[in-house]
Amino acid sequence: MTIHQWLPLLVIASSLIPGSIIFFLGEQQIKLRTALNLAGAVVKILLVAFMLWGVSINQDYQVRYGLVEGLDFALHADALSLLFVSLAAVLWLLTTIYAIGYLEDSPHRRRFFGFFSLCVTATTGLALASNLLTFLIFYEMLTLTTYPLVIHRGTPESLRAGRLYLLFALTGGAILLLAVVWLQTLVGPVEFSATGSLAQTDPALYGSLRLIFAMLIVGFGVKAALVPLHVWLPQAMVAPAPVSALLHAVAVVKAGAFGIVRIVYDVYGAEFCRQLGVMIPLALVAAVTILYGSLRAVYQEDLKRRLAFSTISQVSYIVLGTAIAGPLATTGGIVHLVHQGVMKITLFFAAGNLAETLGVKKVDQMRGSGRRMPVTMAAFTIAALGMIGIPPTAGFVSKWYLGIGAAQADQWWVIGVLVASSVLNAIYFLPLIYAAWFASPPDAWPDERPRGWFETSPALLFPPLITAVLTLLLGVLAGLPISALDWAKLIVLQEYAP
Amino acid sequence: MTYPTLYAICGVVLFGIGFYGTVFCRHLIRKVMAVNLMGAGVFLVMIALAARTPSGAPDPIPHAMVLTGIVVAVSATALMLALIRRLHHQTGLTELPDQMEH
Amino acid sequence: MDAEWAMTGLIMVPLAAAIVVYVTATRFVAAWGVAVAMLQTGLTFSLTRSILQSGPVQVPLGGWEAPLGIPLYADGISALMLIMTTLVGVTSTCYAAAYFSSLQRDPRRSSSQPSIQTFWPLWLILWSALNALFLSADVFNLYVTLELITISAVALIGLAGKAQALVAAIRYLFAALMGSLFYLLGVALLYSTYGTVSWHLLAETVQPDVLTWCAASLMIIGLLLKTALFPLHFWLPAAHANAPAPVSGLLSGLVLKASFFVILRLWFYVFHPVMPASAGWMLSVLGSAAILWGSIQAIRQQRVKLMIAYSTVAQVGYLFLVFGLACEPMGMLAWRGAAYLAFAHASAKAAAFMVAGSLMYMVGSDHLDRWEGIGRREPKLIFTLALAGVSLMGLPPSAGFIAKWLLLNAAIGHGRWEVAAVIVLGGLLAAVYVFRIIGVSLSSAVPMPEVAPVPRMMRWAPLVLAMAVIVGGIVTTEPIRLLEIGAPPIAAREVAP
Amino acid sequence: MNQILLWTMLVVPLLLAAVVVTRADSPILARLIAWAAFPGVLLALVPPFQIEVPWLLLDSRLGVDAVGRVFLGVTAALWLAAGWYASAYLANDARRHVFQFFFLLTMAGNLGVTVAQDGASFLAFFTLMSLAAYGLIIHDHRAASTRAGRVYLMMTIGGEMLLFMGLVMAFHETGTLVFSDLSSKLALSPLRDVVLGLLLAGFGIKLGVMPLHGWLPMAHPAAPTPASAVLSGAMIKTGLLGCLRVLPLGMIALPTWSDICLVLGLLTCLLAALIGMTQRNPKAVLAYSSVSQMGLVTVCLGAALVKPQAWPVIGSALLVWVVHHGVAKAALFFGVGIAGTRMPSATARYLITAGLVLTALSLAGLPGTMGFAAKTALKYSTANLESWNEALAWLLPLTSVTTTLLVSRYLWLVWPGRHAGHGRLSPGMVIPWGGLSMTVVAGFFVMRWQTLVNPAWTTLAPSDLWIAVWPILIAVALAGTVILVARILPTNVTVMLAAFRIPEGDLVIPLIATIYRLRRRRYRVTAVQLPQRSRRLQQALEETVVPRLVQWLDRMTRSLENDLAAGLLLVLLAVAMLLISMT
Amino acid sequence: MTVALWILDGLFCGTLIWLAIQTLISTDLFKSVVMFIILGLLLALIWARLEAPDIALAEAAIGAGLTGALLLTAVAATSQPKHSESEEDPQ
Repeated sequence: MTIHQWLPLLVIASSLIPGSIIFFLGEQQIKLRTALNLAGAVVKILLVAFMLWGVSINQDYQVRYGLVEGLDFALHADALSLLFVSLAAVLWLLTTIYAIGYLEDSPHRRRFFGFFSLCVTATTGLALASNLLTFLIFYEMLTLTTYPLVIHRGTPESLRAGRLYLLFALTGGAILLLAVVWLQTLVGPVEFSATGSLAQTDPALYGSLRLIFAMLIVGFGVKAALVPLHVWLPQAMVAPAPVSALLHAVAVVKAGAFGIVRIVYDVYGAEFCRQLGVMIPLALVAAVTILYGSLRAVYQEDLKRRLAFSTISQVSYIVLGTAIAGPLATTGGIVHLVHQGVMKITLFFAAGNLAETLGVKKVDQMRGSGRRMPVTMAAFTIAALGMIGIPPTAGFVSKWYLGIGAAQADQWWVIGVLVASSVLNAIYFLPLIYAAWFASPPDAWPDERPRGWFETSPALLFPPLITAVLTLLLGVLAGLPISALDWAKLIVLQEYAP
Repeated sequence: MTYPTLYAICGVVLFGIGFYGTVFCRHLIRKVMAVNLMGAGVFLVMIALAARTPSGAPDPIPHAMVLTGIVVAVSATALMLALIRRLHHQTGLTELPDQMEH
Repeated sequence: MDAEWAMTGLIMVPLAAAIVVYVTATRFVAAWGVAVAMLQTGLTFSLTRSILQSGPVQVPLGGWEAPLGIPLYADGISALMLIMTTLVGVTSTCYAAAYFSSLQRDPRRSSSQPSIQTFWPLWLILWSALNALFLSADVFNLYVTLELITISAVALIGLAGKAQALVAAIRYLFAALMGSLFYLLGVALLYSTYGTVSWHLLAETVQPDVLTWCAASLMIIGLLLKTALFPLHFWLPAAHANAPAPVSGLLSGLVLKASFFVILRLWFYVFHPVMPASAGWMLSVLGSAAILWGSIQAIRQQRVKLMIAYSTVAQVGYLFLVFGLACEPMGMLAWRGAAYLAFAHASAKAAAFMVAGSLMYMVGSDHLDRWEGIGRREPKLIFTLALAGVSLMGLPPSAGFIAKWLLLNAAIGHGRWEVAAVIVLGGLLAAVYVFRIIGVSLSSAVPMPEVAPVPRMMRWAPLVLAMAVIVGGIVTTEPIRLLEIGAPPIAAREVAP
Repeated sequence: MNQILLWTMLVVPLLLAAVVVTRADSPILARLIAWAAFPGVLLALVPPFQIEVPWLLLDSRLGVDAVGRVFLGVTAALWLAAGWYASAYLANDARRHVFQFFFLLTMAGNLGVTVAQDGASFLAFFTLMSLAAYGLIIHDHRAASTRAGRVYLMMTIGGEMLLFMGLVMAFHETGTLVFSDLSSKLALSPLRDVVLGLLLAGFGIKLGVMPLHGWLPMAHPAAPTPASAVLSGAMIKTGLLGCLRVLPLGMIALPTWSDICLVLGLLTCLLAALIGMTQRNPKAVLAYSSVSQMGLVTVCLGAALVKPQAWPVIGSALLVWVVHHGVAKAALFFGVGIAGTRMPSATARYLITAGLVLTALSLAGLPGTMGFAAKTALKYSTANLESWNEALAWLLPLTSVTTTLLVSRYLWLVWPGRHAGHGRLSPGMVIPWGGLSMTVVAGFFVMRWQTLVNPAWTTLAPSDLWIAVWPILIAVALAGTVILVARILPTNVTVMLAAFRIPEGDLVIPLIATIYRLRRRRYRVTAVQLPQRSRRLQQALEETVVPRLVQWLDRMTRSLENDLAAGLLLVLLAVAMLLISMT
Repeated sequence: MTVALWILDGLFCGTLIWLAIQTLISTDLFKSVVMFIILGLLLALIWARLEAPDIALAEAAIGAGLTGALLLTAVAATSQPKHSESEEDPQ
């Protein structure tokens, strides 16, 4: 095997190995564990960077390993997977740093960090998967590795949330499995190819293919929290903040959305999807999700729940972009994969900081928090504005491409959805920002802890700061050749290549 | 019909009676005997059918099998009885409790 | 080493050791067990390699050819079953050694617990009989080995000595004997018709007539009873749940597989041409029912070992799906799937029972509410349980996933949507009970429980086994290739109605 | 060099804002903030240029063009003046740095808007400006300010969405976001009217055209005086700039849009003036005056849309308006702050009063001031609009009357010495105000040398003079009458009349109230009833369905899992298997 | 000769079945065991009749003898009541 085959495996191993070792370390070997974690994260970023460079000069990274006939475990680094891997790698590092700060002195950190690394492993694998089977494997692995994180606190409500999560995720996985097997019996093993591989199918099978498409969407939709499969997501909020951050920004919801992108573009092919007539229903579901999520978010009193509903809404932007089809909308959808991740992780970091430092968990407790924790709340503000789609944040760029994509595809109603969602986003985010900055703080915070020099511990402070700056840079420098937008355009170029 | 056939049928009937006893008898020792009756039925069938050869000389293989079978049956019976005695020793029961007690 | 030597050794080594251990009543009895385990590993490895290289092996034991002698036969599936036996056997041996030595050292426990001196001979005989069964080339030998397995297994359950265990053992023994006798009656009928007990010869001569059907029905139904296929599973949960810690895994993992293996052999190698597809279909329907019933019952249980035992009822159901699916064009997939699932389930279930045994040893009970928060104290064991659970749920990457994938592929390929649905649903229901245990064990609603110390081996043995299940989901090419060797001809015939 | 100036102009306020956040409080910083808009002034003096900035946002174009230059100049100058003014006005404010932070951000946005040459960067700067201005509006945290801020934010976000939609569609129709291409291609696109509708509505909110003006009379009085000055003087002009950027002006006639503009413009002008007259807060009066003046600007736009060939004239007329209104309105707002202080001497009072009157009358079109040029330009622009000639002939003078009445009301309210002043009159406030007031006159004469401005507008021909003056005289007469009548009328009638007040923000107030009521109601429905319903479902499940299921399973278990049943099933299965085999 | 043999065979079979039934339904457990032992002996006769003298010997020794002895001791052991409620009679 050459280095080109090893690299995808190495990228996966860079989190798998530290994760596995952590399980066997003692609970009190904090330094070693931290070092391992950070080393893994840094190595992963380096490897991904190397791979990015390689892919940009048309180097092909792939590895294949047969399990059973017609059942190959295959990894391949294409542009789309690298986009996702890069996101995962960068955010993993930040979240790890954050988690180290967040979970200081709490029990069961070994378990936490072990599964945390495995969770990222699954995400990475998912991103690099080059066929449906491999994707499925990592998808299920993701379900399993996130469960211990969701129930990390072990309280009755977190256990309940975990149960709900499993109920949905595993059922989704089961439907997915059915669909994948069915598809395989119809057309043979399904590889991801740039323009979809089903276009040549016998028209007699179109009915089945439609049904399979629906099943696949349901399977992925559970994780992507498409309405009505979203129920688990707000409940999963009981998890510690770094988990929510990762869950919402990279790992779980994104996996679902990424899966849908893969299905539409790399399995069915956008053109074929349109031919089957499955795009409009998908777009409708996404639109309903966007509006429903935003609407529900407006009425949430719990900060993290509000953010959760916001996630439901925002992730469907990706689905919407996918479903509209057409180069511009696809660009918007794909780039939102990254942008939403960066923005949402900022929000959760900030929410975590509020909860951890001030004990603030409810929306109405946020009054004046900006004065007590200006950096955190500045990050929160930037990310929230990004969610609304205010230029020049990253959110605007995604929304813009979704908008012009919708126009390109003559789906004018989508623009209405985008606008309505933005307005709703404004309705549920702006009062928070207002309360944080302009309302007067209470006499005493619910649960304030002294944090010394900074407003909170540096490990909690810098990750949101960095992601907030990223949120801005991703928007302001969207035209730069190394930006997420440019990368998304490259992907789309391949997708729609003649 | 030849006489081995009669015995074969008799063996099947014996098997049936044994089966009935195994299922319906409540006392464990009676159940043990019932199982043995089933076994006897099977052996009877085997030997009877072995005797049914056209040459007249009985086939030796079923005999070997039945011999093995009898040994097996006795060891099984011994085990059963040992368990039953132990159960009785511990609980005083001579029947299996009706309710499944997991 | 010669394949013949390996085959003979696999049977004789544990048998001889059993006799030595029993007769000499040595103090270092566990050492004997471990030695046997190591030897078995080598023998299995050598036999497997030989089969992979040169195909199925047939050996007349003692030099006599069939019909008089006792021939041994090993092909791919027997090799896989032997690997399974060795894997579970070796880990169980280590586990048992640690378990019993710990019992002996603990004065509070030793009085009420089974004696080490009876466990080892029984287990070694069981091991020998299992190997012999997987290597048998005639149907009567299968009967004898089945009976040996039954008797030693029941005796092992009886070791626990508690009333519940005794009742379970007696019930199991009656059921198993009844099953054996049904089987034997079938053998008698077959022999009278075809004059042979070698299943190779039977396969060549078998005819579709009433007597054959009677024989087939009797044999298979008898074996169903021993395999505890729904609705004949009534004896299983209590028997498996009440057995001593190292025994439960053996029962669920290996003993059930023995009778299932016999059914596989008979059905695919002997009766396949003469039995109509609908008969196979009946078994599949029962299998589906078993999956649902076993899973639901497992969910309802309050005792972990019972839960795992009922899970076995469900998993056995999966194995029987193959009989309805084993027809062209997807038959080979189903066959491989079932065989591989037998392997996967053996390892996973044994690991699960070992974990349950260890935790029960620590807490003193396997009632779920006593396990609250135990996972915080013993993360490794719960992690092991979760790994085993992954395979039981059929999630990747695990051997269980590969097996279920193959079965599912066959089901969908035949357009058997109801079967596909049951396969998937069964996985979900499995998730419910697996995660019920895990969820409770990770609860922080109670202060961290105090537990008795447990030997390190009782943590590691199940983990190794569980890891093997995971590895079995990754390294699959070799085992699946093994299954090709001497695979039965799956006749080209139509799917059952 | 020009580029460096451009970047300096955009980046310096942002950097300063970043420094202010740390609450650094040094005189140098204060000085720097006051001068932050200076690069903008310089940039307005350089010849037009354009640069491509592909890495910024979505392939941005920045630059200064003929139109943008005027906007930039006025804007930068006003911000400069406001910066100086603010440094004195807020010298004793404890939360000074908060104001400065938003002030700088708003400034960066506002200056950026004038140099943005493509839709995306325009929108980005526009939004930065709009959102940051929220911080200015609610600076003092009075209830009224907060409410004004909320309304402002709602309408800003709404406008933002309209613009977003409009630009998305415009981009789809034209394939470009660069304004120079966009407007010309848009003229030919089939969706032109929809796009223009969205964009005009979006910009109209900023411009404060009725009925989209609601936020303006609420926000301007709420903000601190220097902020109000730039809000009114500079920021609402960005709405106009936006219109100029996207409308296909001078290319084709759009009679429908023209009619809409004319009707709305005239309505806005008259109604706003009328409502403004009822106000008691001088800043509210000024705010309504702004609305009213923007109505006139809209009238100009309407004229340009019906008569493309006249665009050069109308375009320069609009620019004159921009300059005039920006300077005059800012000066008037500053004047509110100055008039409210304690006068050091009678001379100072007279001087200030004179300055206020002059600026106010400039707004009414007093000859010799920029207002006169603007009025004349308006008249020239709207000449020969076939169907509108007659109406405009009496409506335009009427607007002059109402404007004069409105500024009279303003003067009445702020008249120095009528109320006891508070605070010291600081040179930091007087100098910017004085500068702007003088510009009102000086600008008029400067314009005479400007090629951009039609010479006819700045010639003081007697006929023009008369036309400009008579509405003012009528208005003054009216105002005098009103004052007299008010003196004569019995007190209780005056009190009754005085009680009649239109709240700041007129139409918007009941609308907002309705929205809030609806929202509260909806909140009760979703937040309270939904969980209840789901709880009821859960209860039903737990109390009936689950126990029944469990019972059934128990029964099944009992009947299936026992020895007898198993024995019978065994036989049954064997027979079944045999039968199946035989069939 | 043939008829006599048929009668003998019939008698054997009839007795066998009667004994089997008696074993199962007899009210007295001890009597049952005795019936079972007799049945074993009868079986030995039948084995001989079926030309299987080796089996006959084995049956007499093991089937009837050993099993019978085991059963008898088991009956003796289990008929001593351990607890008050453990009444022996199956009926």
